[in-house]
Amino acid sequence: MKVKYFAWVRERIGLAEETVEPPAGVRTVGDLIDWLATRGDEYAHAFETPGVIRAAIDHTHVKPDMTIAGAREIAFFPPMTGG
Amino acid sequence: MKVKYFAWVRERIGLAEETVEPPAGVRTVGDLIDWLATRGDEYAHAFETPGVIRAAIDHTHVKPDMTIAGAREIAFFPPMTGG
Amino acid sequence: MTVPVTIRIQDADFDIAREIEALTRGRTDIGAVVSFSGICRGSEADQDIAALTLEHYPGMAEAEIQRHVDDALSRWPLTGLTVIHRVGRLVPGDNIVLVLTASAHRQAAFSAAEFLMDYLKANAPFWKREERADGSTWVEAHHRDDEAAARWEKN
Amino acid sequence: MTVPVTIRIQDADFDIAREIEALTRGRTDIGAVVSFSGICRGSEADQDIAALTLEHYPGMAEAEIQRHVDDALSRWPLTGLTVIHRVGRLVPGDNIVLVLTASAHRQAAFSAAEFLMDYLKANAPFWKREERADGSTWVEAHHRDDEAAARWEKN
Repeated sequence: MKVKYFAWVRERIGLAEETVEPPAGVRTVGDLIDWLATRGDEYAHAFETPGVIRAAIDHTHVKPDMTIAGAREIAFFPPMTGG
Repeated sequence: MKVKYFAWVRERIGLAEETVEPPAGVRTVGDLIDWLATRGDEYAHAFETPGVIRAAIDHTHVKPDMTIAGAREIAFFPPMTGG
Repeated sequence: MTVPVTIRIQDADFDIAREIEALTRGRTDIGAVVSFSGICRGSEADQDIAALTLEHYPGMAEAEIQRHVDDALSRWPLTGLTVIHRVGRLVPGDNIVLVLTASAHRQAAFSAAEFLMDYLKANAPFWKREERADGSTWVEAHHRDDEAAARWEKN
Repeated sequence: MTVPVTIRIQDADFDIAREIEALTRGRTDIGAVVSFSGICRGSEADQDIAALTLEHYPGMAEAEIQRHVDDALSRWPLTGLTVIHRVGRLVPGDNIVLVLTASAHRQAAFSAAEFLMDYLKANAPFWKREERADGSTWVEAHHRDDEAAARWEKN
């Protein structure tokens, strides 16, 4: 599955997107954040306060308890500051 | 004192402004409307429903019970429809 | 600092871009500009309108608008304000009125623009006459405009 | 009749007059046009800002704005709607965002413009980075923007 990062999440990880294959136990958006945070110091730093991270699956905002089954693209980013 | 008329009040009376000298018993805006209404059919028509007429003394909206003492210019007009 | 205020009552059309430019040129303290333009419609309650003629009370209209502009400036932290109201004969599609508000933040700009438009609709000394196929009549005031204006009244 | 809708995310500046003209040209059913322009300010909380850089989530940003435009069209009787959001590096005085709403009556135009701006501020996938004398930081979301957006939530 494709994962995208924006703003300071992207900067901390040092990647704008990548393709990951999480293990079978990773079922929700929250699980995915926990698993990504184990992939290195950059990831641990990006996800150090999971509560602040926003997520979208296939361009729709989702909560941490949303399943990632069937997702093509999952994005992680800080709270939005547009307009 | 100068009296001005606007919109359909002006059209019904057939004058945009005039100078009047009401008798001493005419003390308020409401008194002035009653007195003006006696000055001819055009006036009676213009002031036939006094409740709908708005008034201003020296460019400030006033109610019918406002005194006309000291007024330089009194205006009568229908409810406003600007904007 | 004095807040730039423009109030004009005129026959001529206005240019929204030029008025916004006049309010914002060389400024870096403005984060939000709201413009409201009121336009002459071609029908009202399913009746075609050929034209509107706008009459005003010269002297009082300017003074009353200024008074409400001052009120807006005291209620919201504005960085600029423009009110232009046209008079004379206007046809459908013509601009009637422009209110521009500038502020550091959007809420002040939105609120002040709504406040001034509600005032202009219900209480500014302007009157509209409509030309329709079956004749010409003075537009009647709407109760809803009085209600909109009343929501800004202070206790 | 289909309501004309324009949604653009672009590096280039926009021309408010041209966008209003595009929304109103040849129409006689529009009585009110509200425009909101958001502008890059030169300071925030007494700190000078040299520039803002705006990042967005391509694809999601357009889809989300379209979804909120559709929501606005279902809530208010609008006759046209334009949303333009700039991305890239902007300096103080530069335009950031434009929302234009057109309707027969003013209240719909004002409400829809406020609704869309509240949405864009709190929930559209855009992020601002500020350049200041002491370095560059990502702008933090404001709680007041979440509250402003929340007032439009349906029960």
